[in-house]
Amino acid sequence: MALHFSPAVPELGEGPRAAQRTRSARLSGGLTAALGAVGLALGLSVIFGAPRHLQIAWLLPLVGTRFELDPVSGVFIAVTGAVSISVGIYSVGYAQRERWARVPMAVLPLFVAAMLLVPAAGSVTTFLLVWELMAAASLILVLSEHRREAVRSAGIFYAIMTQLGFAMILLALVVLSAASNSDAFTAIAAHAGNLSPGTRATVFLLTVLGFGSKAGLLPLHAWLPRAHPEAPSPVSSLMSAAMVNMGIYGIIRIDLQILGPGPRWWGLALMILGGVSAVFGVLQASVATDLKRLLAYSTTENMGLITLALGAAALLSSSGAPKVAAIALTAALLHVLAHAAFKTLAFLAAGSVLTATGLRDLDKLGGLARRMPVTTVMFGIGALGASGLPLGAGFVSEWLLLQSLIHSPHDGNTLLALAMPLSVGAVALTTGLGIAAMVKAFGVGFLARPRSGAAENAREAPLSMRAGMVVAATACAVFAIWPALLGPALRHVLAALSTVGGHAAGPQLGTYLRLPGVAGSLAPALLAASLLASVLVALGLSRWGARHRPAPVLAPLWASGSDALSPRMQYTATSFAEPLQRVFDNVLRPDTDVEVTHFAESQYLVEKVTYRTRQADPVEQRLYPPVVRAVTAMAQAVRRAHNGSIHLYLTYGAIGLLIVLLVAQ
Amino acid sequence: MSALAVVAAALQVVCVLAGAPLVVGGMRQVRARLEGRAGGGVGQPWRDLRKQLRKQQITPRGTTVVFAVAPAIAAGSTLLIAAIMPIFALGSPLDSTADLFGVVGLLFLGTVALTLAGLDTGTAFGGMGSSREITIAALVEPTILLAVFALSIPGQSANLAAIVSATLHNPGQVLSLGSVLAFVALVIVIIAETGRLPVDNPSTHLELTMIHEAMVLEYAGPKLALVEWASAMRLTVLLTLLANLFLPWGIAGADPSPLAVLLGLVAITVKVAMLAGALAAGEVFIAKLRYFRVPELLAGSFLLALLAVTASYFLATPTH
Amino acid sequence: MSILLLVPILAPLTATALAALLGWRRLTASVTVFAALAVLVAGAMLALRVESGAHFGVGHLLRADSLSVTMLLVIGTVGTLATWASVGYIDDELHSGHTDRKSAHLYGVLLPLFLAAMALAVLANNIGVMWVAIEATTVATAFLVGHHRTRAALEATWKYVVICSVGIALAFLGTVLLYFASLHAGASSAHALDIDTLLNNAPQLDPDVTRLAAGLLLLGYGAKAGLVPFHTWLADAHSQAPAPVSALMSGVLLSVAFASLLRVKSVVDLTLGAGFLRTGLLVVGLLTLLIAASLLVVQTDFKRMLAYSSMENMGLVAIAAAAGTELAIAALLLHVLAHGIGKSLAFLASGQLQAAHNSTAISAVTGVLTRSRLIGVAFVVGLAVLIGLPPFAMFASELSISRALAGANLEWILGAALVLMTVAFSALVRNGSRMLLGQPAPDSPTIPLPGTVAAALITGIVLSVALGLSAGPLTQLFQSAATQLGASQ
Amino acid sequence: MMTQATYAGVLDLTVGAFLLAAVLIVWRRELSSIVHLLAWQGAALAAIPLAEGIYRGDAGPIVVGVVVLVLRAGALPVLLLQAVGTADTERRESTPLVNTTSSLLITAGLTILAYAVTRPIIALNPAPATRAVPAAFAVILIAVFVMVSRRRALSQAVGFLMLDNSITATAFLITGGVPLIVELGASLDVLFAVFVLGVLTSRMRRTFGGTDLDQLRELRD
Repeated sequence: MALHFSPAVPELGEGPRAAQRTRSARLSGGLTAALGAVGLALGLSVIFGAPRHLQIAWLLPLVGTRFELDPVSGVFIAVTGAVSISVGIYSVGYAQRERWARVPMAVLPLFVAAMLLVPAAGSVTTFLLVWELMAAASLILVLSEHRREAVRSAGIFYAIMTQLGFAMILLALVVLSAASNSDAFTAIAAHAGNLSPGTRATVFLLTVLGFGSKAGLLPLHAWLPRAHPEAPSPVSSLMSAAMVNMGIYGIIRIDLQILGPGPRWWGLALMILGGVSAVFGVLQASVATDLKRLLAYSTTENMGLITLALGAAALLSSSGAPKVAAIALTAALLHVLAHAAFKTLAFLAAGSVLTATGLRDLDKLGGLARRMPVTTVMFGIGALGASGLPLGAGFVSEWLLLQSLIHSPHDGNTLLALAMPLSVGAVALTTGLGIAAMVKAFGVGFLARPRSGAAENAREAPLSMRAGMVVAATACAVFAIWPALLGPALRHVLAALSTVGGHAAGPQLGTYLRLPGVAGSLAPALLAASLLASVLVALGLSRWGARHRPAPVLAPLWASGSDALSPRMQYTATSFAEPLQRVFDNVLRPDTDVEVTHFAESQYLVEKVTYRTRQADPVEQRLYPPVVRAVTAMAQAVRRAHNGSIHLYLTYGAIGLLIVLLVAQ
Repeated sequence: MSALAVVAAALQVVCVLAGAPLVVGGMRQVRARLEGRAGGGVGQPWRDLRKQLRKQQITPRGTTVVFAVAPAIAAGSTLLIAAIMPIFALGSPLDSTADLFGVVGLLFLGTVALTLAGLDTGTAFGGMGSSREITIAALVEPTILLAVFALSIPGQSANLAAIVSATLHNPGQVLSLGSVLAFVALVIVIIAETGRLPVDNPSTHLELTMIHEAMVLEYAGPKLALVEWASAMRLTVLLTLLANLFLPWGIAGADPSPLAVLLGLVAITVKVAMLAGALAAGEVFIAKLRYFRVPELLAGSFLLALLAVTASYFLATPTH
Repeated sequence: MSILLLVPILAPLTATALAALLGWRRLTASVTVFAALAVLVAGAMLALRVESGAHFGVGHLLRADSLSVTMLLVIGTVGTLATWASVGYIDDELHSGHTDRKSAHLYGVLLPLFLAAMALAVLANNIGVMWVAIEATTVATAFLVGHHRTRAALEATWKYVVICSVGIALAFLGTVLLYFASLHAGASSAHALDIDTLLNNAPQLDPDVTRLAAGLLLLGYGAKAGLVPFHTWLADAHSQAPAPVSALMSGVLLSVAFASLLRVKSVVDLTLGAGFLRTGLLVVGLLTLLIAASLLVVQTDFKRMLAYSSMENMGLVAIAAAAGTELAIAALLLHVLAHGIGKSLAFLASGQLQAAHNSTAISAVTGVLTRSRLIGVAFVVGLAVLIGLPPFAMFASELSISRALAGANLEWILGAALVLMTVAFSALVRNGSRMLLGQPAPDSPTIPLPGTVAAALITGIVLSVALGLSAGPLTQLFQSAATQLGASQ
Repeated sequence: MMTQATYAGVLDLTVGAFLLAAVLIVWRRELSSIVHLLAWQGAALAAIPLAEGIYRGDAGPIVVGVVVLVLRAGALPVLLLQAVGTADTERRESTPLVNTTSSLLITAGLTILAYAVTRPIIALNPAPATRAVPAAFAVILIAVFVMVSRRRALSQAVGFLMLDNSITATAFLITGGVPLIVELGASLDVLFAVFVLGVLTSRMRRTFGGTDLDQLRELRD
């Protein structure tokens, strides 16, 4: 897939407009970052302080609004705030470089504000209001470059799917609110126990589908790998690192906290949904060649892991293992935070690459390490986090998840005996393929030699963009090395989630992460330090005998026997992922066609072989067209019934009249 | 944690450093003999290392710092594993910094460093090797983690010392169904991870069949020495791990006496020698699999590991 | 008090008389705007007084209560926007030769007459008079729909007049039957059709005759409100009428007709219980939604698209009326007001697009946001209102309708309605984005924007946002209307 | 003046004529004769309040009857006759959508249906006038049928007027007529509606060169 964006055409009268744009960009970015800071502070103050609430009766006709903050809201507000700080700083430079119009600049802080309000909503109606505001703001931002056809189609796709998800959530929540005869979450939670099992199950299924769609979980995920790549990169960061979390928040708040504790199949359903999404997402990521699409699928993957962890927490909690459930819950929360950090960073770095080269296609990138060293390091840190390796931001949470899975009670329970090993397998496959995907993104995209002129001429991002990335990178480092910093906050949040084991003693996040009830520990900081030491030892070992060596020299690489090494000889992202694509052929089902052109003289001589492969989303291809076909068929049938004949129209009226006369007897 | 435990841990690292080339040498020697060749002797890898360490340092043009430090990361992560895991003694001061999951993570960190280096060269071979290596690594991961799961069940922990002492306290479980299945799965995994037959042939340099060697093709001199050393250490460490997880006898306790440490050293040497010999002997009789048949092998090992876990689940005594 | 009740009818009639005498001029057009404004002001002043109960005027012929005042506000607001925009719209048409002085003259006469008829329809205390007023709107708008003397406009007018008249004739039959029942319940013949008499006598009405009457009234007023089965005129008429007229028809006339149905419903429910009309409204509402959503999907004409969106919303309003709780009725009224303003925005903007392109094909229009910021934004805001996005009021009303439906144990209906509304949403978004976003086609004409149209658009945008944030004192009005309509708690 | 039996007889006669006119309209194809039949139907309609007025000795219904006579038997048919075209093809309903035999059978069916659906009305007040209401109801259904099945614009206008006549007849029969203000308003509306239809018919003839409603199929989705 070739994606080449021509840099914006220089405009006439550049001077005053550029100055104006600089001012607007500073205002917009500054406001975004300031809102983020407020959110972070507010979130932390709620986590550690008393719950707050606020009611505004006049806002929103007939309904009014109600906000309530508890530690669970706090953690999601804080993480959104933190992401926004980084993105806000970054967007100052980005907006100038990409010549943003005023609309996206104005909407960016609004989007952040809406996202900060979602976890603060204290009633069904308020929640739906801010939820939809968030969706609308993000839609406007996705459409910022609406002059490109791809952006438009992604935007429409996004709008429709997000509305579908919204409809599901709306239905579920109003049914819930009607059944408990109340609008406020607290009151609903108090009544939730009295609901009929059928209502609870319906609400659970609808909300999981709806929230899952926002979080990019299967089967309603298809908007995510379209919209996230097409949005401007700061927006992609906000969407992929902060907005998807709102789906998770919804599942936690509605399904686990208000409706919970549910029957055991709820936990199992979440685990299956999460596991399938994780594996599917990572498979797609590992064969993707569009850098931002790869990151978007990685979001599906990570949200899948988080959902799996939540499901495990619910299942374990209902299986009488609250302590292990608390580990799973901690894993889920920590992974939300870690994912926010590394995904922000990765998308911001991808954005730097995009502004510098106009490219997202990994097959055309390469060689950026020398040209954009800071961005490269930043992407590296992000990718390390995403791959779940030690020293990466995602390692600790995945470790906790695995610990919770292997420590489920062994009481001969068939459900657990099957669910847990399969989940470990899913998590492991996800991690393995995730590593492959990130190695591809970093290795093909940033290392080696440039595969196109645009990549050749890349230059480093401006200061504000680098600064924004550094903020996110710092967060990544904290998650990777000193997660103990988050210990107290997570303890408070856990305590608020008693329905999924939060009341039990959770894992202690200190220098050593210790797990209650089971022997198992990890010391990320010590691990990092000792790894550094041992790498130094290894480097020292390679100095052995250095005195006897001749002076080091530079040498050309081996060009497989030809004269000079051309960039075209390199492995591309497509070829890098080809083995995986072949292994998972049955799942991925790529469209491949090989076209062989023979010489006119002889059909034994081949003039040209064209090989084309395109990786579409198989779930989308199977699931969505029938729906679209059904709707279209219905529409066509109705259309045929409205053929313009006044006689036919009057006949409808006459039939209506007859029906009324007969029914009204 | 006693002073001696610290010493023992340091000694473990030194022994792995020194012993790894010997393990590789030993395996080559066994193979050579079985194939009717004289062989270069057990010390040949050491001699190769010394030779390469004295050669000129050659940096391929256009490579970055990734290419330069990757061998050190590969070697360093393996060294760290050697320091963490119980080789002669249980009480490594680093034992609680990382459990078996952490160890697996460290192993992968080394793999990733080298695959990135392979891509960094920007040559056809580098990319090809990296692509193949990372594909196998990705497919190996589920088996490893499930095997870890299976191993962690008896001791209720994934910490290495805990697993080993659980086996010491309850020797019978080594022969349990779960344990045996996990053993086989882990053997396959180790073969795949260390690039042995039938997954990869460490002695081939044919372009169509190379995996690991293609990836590190551009290394020369001291850096190549480090790469080879690292891969030898990796093999050694994994064999040691296998030995101690399933046959921990002879290992010193958490608070060992010098004699116990010495005994542990002897025991592990014997165990690793036996395992390495068996592996080498086995390699004589098998040919390399086609690359795209490897996933079948790995799927099989995954199944074994899964069965190992479920078997342990149903057979383990309830603890709650 | 009586004067205040007469103002909404007499002010537009004065404008009609003036326009008949003087023809189309700035002056007469402006007087019409002020007449519409007078409707709004009178509505607002009445609103302050109806809190304590209904007020009557002209020998109990006219009635001001919360419902009529609410509808007066809708008529006044949208009427002001539409008549204001008309000034520039017709001037522009005269200028560009799209119409002649004679047609403009007729337009100037009929537009305020239309307003007066609607005002009478909502103020009538006698449901017979109410029917007369509703039928009068058909007569008044016939030539407005046919303002552009094209084949299509003629076709639309014919269908409009014939289908609507047949439908509304059935409502007359229903009214006659209700009169019959009321007489037999002991009412005097002079007052037997008065709303308050009917409400008082409702329990004594003969249920069998009332059932027949209710069914016919549902069909008849439903025809005028764009509900199945007499919905077929709507898209044709709304798409062919000049934009300000479309705005009034789509934004006000439909809801005025529906308000008449609500009046009748409050009586019938007392006689038959809520179940009978609830079933009818649900069937009719869902079918209307289904047809509107389907035809939106295959739509290629932007004015028809807006017309079907009106049908969609009337379907939803019918469903809300079926729920019948206080929340549902209040939400319904908010919905009607918000829809009126939003639909006016969309229609007025589309009128300018039509004037520029001389076509209403969606494919003909590209890149509007780039070409004209105000038209583009007005269209976007209009669409956002119509698809129920916050911060616009239809979000709140749809949310409240959903809650009311769930509260009335109509979850399945709500589910079906949500599915259909999502289909409609997708169609509107897809078609809207085709016109609004992207790079304009190279030969795109400039979009004319007369000053008064711009002013109306800006006012409409401001009103939409304000109403979306808070309904302020209107909330009280909606709720008292709901209580007064006998909504169950 | 008039005995109850005579009144009932007169009522039956007029309502019978009313229904007969409707059936004949279904049968005939000549547009001008259809309009003439409509005028006769209007006269029959006017006879209902006239008879009632004479029977009760009440001037009110007689006035109403005279107004109805002028409007429905005079003004409206004249208005419609203006709109009958001059061209040969325009003067006949040449190819209705349903042929005459079927039309008449359907008319019979609709009449029976009318008897079935009007039972509640008769049950409420079994007076002689109310007993005649099924005939009026039958005309309602027949009128709708005419509008559905006729292709000429004028035929549809006639159908519409017939519908209106029959509703008015129902009103007269069951309630002695709606309140005056409503009646006046309704009549005015009908007058204007027919005027509008007349104007539209002539515009149609100008624009389309004919009044075949099948030409009106441009507006659709």
